[in-house]
Amino acid sequence: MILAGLIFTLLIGGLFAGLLERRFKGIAKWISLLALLFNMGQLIRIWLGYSRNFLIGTNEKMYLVLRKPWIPEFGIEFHLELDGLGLVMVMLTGFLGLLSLLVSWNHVSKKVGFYYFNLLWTLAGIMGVFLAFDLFLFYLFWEVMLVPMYFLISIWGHSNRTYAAYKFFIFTQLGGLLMLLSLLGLYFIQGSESGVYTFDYWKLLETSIGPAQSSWLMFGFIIAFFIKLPVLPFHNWLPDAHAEAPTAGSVILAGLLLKTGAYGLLRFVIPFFPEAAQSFALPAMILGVCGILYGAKLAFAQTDIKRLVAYTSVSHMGFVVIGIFAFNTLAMQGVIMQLVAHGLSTGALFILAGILYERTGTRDLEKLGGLWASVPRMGTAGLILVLASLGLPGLVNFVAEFMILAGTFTASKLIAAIAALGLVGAAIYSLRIMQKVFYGTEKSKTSISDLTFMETIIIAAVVFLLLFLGLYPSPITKTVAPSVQEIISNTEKVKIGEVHQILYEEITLEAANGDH
Amino acid sequence: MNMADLLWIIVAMPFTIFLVLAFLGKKLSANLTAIIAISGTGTSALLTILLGWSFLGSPPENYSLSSHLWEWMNAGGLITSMSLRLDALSLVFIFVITFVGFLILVYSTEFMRNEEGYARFFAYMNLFIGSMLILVLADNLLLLYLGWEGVGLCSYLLIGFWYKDPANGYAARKAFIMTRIGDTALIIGLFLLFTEFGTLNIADILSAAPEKWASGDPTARLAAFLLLGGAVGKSAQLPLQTWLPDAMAGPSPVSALIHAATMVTAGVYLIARTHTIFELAPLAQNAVAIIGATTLLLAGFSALTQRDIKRVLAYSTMSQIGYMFLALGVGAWSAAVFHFMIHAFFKALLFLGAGAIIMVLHHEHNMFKMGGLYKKLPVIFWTFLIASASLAALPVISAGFYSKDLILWETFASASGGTQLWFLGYIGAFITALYTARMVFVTFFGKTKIEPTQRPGLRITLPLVVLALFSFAGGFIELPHTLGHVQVFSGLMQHALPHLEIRDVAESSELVLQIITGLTSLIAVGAAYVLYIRRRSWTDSIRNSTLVIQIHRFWNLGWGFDTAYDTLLVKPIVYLSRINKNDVVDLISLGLSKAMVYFNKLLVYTQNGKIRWYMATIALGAILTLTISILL
Amino acid sequence: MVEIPLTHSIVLAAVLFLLGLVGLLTRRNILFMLMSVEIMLNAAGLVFIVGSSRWAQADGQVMYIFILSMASAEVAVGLALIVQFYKKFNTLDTDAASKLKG
Amino acid sequence: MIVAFYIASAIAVFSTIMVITRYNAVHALIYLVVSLLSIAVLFYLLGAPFAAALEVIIYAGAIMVLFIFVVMMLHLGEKSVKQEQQWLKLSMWTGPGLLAFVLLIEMIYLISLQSLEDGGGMVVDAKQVGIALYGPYMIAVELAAILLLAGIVGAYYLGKEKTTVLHRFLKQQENG
Repeated sequence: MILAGLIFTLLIGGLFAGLLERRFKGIAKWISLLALLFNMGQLIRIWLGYSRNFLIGTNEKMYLVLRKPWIPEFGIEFHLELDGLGLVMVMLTGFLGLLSLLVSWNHVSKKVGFYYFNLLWTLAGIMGVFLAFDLFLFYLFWEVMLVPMYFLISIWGHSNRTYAAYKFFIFTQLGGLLMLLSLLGLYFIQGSESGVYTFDYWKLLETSIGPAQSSWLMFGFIIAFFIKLPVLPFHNWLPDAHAEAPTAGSVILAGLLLKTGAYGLLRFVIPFFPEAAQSFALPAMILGVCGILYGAKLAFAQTDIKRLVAYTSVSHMGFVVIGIFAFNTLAMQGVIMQLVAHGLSTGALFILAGILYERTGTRDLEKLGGLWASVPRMGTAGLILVLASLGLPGLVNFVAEFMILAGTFTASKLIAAIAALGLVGAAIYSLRIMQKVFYGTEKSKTSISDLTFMETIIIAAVVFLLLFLGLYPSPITKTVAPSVQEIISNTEKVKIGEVHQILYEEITLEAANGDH
Repeated sequence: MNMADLLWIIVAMPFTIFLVLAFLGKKLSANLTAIIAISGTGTSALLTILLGWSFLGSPPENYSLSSHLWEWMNAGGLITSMSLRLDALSLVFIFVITFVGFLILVYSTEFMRNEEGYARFFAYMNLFIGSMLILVLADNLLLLYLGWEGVGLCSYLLIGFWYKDPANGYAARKAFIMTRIGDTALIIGLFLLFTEFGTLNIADILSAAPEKWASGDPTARLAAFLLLGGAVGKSAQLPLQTWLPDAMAGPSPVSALIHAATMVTAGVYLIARTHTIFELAPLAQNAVAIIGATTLLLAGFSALTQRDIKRVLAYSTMSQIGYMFLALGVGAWSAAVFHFMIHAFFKALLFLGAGAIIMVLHHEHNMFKMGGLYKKLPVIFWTFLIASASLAALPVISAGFYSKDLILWETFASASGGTQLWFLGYIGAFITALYTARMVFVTFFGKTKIEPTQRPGLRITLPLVVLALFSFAGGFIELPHTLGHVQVFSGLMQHALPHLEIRDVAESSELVLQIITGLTSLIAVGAAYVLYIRRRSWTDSIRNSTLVIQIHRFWNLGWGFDTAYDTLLVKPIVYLSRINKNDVVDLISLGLSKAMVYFNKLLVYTQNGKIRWYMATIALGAILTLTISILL
Repeated sequence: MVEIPLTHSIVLAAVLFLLGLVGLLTRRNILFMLMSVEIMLNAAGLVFIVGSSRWAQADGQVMYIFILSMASAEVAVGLALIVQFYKKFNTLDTDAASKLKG
Repeated sequence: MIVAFYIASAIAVFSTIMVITRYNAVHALIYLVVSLLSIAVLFYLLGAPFAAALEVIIYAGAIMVLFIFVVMMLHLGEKSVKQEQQWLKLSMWTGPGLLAFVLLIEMIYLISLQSLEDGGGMVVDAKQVGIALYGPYMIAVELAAILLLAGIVGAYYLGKEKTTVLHRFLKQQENG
């Protein structure tokens, strides 16, 4: 039940926040805070239980499983599971959710209740995406995270918000529909094969699909996830959405929504279509590399700081793609590290951009300059985040990029070498932020105030995590190791259906006995 | 206490100080800041000396100490740890880093006194020293890379220390990006080594490499070239050298510590550290020698034409590192490291002296506006003179003579070296002496043009004196057998680095060569004396011919590398970025939506609200359907 | 009974229907348009009756009756609309009521 | 009999043409009645006496009367005739005429394609129709009833004299 609790806390909290705000002004944020803190507490409890498992050295998988029949006529269950990969993603969601709540604490003035409702529902959708093991449920949550996000952009965004919100919605919805088609295709193929129509993840995993069909089905999923990620030809919704969304929206978009794409690739595409994915590996990696370089180049060209950061996301997500399609443990581990690293560092960069915008009233790099003198704390924060973005060793982004590239190198030397050029690109565009914002002579006469206590805490928390995980990434690598092992073992053309089944039932039993 | 435990304390001290200054810097008074700032590195220097003492006194097993701190990455076969390892090579480096670093920090406490961001400066400096220590103490290449990038970062921060001038920011950025290009080659090299050996532990790789690769193996060559790429970037060698002269935008102590004594020699360290790989790839090793020789010449000529005293020193640094590369390239490992150490002493001293001069002369960088300072600033003059003698390699009395002579001789005698390389080095030696003497004569002799405002205090002069002592006496620990035959240094190095293979040349030629080079530097000094003191009119008349002006300008701008990079790389990229600011790909989706809007307009046009029109369309539709059903 | 050629009667229905259509397309007066609609409905009814006669089944006539009832309902509502239309626009020109354009 | 069919057809077509070409509404309506009556004759000839009766009673009788009432209500006089004259230019006829002609050709072609055998000609009397109506078509009849009811209500509502309706708050405002 603890898993359903994670999602329903947010859903119900969102409802209450939305409804009670009219009656009691200012209560919405407190309700949201309460819900998120409660969730964070639960997550830490789960993680402690989980980490005890690997600290004492057992390599057993630990799952939390929740299965309740929902629409049995169509084989739909309310089926949530939590493994290492899911745990890391959900914890990231909880953490960034908390951050996005805190950054909007004093800055939402219109439709306050509805704002927090949307915020929490988006987060709930994202958590659901990371937890759902029933494909129908997955699709449901996929949509749940999308619609409130659309509202967040279109109501509380900046000047060009309507355009951005439409663009975001149309792109992601297009992908979502293709995914739905593939999902149904999978459902019917599996059903006609075994006679039991079900959306269950593990059952669908056993489907044997012909190569032609599987590549079609795979492309449905892949396009959805590539749009979300985003990969090169589908990336152009992202800068608009990121730049126009309110700060919290940008944080969630960059920090979490993009991750659902990568998560989908890891959780669905690779295990479901191992052969097709392998035959698609080279084009995918080329797309990834192009994304890295092209994103870097565009980031360099931007003058709007939020757009700049948005394009860095394109560049960083390129690493994710090449890592996933390198098909080895090291790269895959790196991908997950990259998700965490990018979520934290880019999220914080957006927070910083939001703070800058709020103080100076502009996001134009040409109009900023020389801020270090008046806001040294902000400068330091900016410096560290920029360094994280360019992958300085000691910060978690480096760990991620190194693992990805080292893993990719074993798969394809040339691709890894070209991708490594992205590091130079990262240095160029990242330092441009420092140069334009904090260095040089001060351009505006009005002095601006430095980070407040709350903002300092927010940024410091991120920086601490970046550093800590950069120097000691084991908490994550060990947590996700079993999941990664399983994903990889799928690609080794051995359908581990049977082995998995036994293990899985044991665990279900265990979970049923004591749903800790 | 276990000796190995000292290692992590040595590394941790500067970092601790960095944290203290970063968090509390604003609240501390200047004096307290100064004391805290130097205490960390001071402790580290003391501990290093202690460690060195016991290391030399009772050498540990294998002549190496290691200390495992914690596991860093462990995923998918990649296992790296935060482990430090000390051997003779790193001992020399940490000695130089902590000791010279300490002296420079002491110097800075006075030099930077009136600057804004006093605490920030020392925080960065401590961070730099810590990173540099990690670089040289790392037991695996990944940790080395951490230090490698860490020093790059500090270099960036310190070049841009006076951030209010955008030019400084650009110089900092240039330095970071140019070195990053090299770093990328290095990290690709790391991937290659990891793929080949399954580990990044240096000792493991070095011991496994000869078994895996035969000499001249293409993979080994590739790996060596990639490592060389990193080294070239960091050490400002051709073709990634252009950042170093611009890096002089930073405060002088920074130039002394980072851009002369330590960081820029990281490339030398890297090549020396991974010497086995280079030995397995003779082509790459030759490339090292050629790069070194070319750089030392080109930089030497550029140094000859500079007016800014710091830029002279910057080019001379490139040139001297070129010597080290030359030595590495011919397999004179120990000589390279020896020259590194001596160079660290005298170049740090030169920069500190130059900084002091600039400070007392109202931030005047142009040496032709200085002059006659030898009476006004005697301490600076004498120490500067000693360091310059060392740089010019004046025979017998200077430390630089012993180290540079060793390199030249071993280049000549090495199996992979030869007369050509020696000759390039020899020309370089002449030019070095020439520009050094020019610098000294122009700065300290002649008429006084600007009156110094103040006399440097004790905290400035004391480090100068100490460094002068080392620049003078440092050479005596390694004397050629023509002159006393002391081999303290190479005796230490032989545990970490292989011996030089000497080709079959006459022992006696060593003495001949020494005499030739010694005389050459004396002649160069004499020539400079004539040209810049006695007969200034000669120089002026030489300068008047257009060809000389052209060459002068060409050298002054560093052989046009900057211009070339600018037109070949920077401008096209910037241009591309500018024209494609709004993302071509976006046009596809925008075009789609435009087409939609257009079709929408078309359809809207049919909705004119006239019933008869609608009826007519229905009729038309009927006709069409019927036609189709008839035709089919 | 004399057999009437089936083709002829259907062609007749078609001619009537199309005349109704022509009326609908040419007239701007809404009253005439309504009349044209009636003609078309009648033509349709005629085909049903022809069918009923051809196969001697009652269904065609039943359909005709339904058309009839529908036509009367339509005329009732249509004429009421015309009255309102005239009150509102003071003309019977349908083009006057082209508010529904896109 | 077959002659009667052609005569009636000719009258129907002619009067229909007259309907759509008249300027005066009343004239058109009278031609429409003629057309309907001739179609009633056709129904009779086709063996549907019941339908013929309905055609005369309901169409030509009731519905046309309704039309005439409306025309009377609207006071369409000389003015509207003039307007019709203006509207009905020859050019107005070309497009629709062409469309209709093409359609007619196609329809005739399609009809001629089907080699339909002539046959039947049987009288289907009111009894049979009644049995069918209240047997298998029961539901349809009820639906037709509802449709008629809706027609009545709709006609009533639409035809009602509209008074300006103000919301009660607005009324209060006006008063107060």
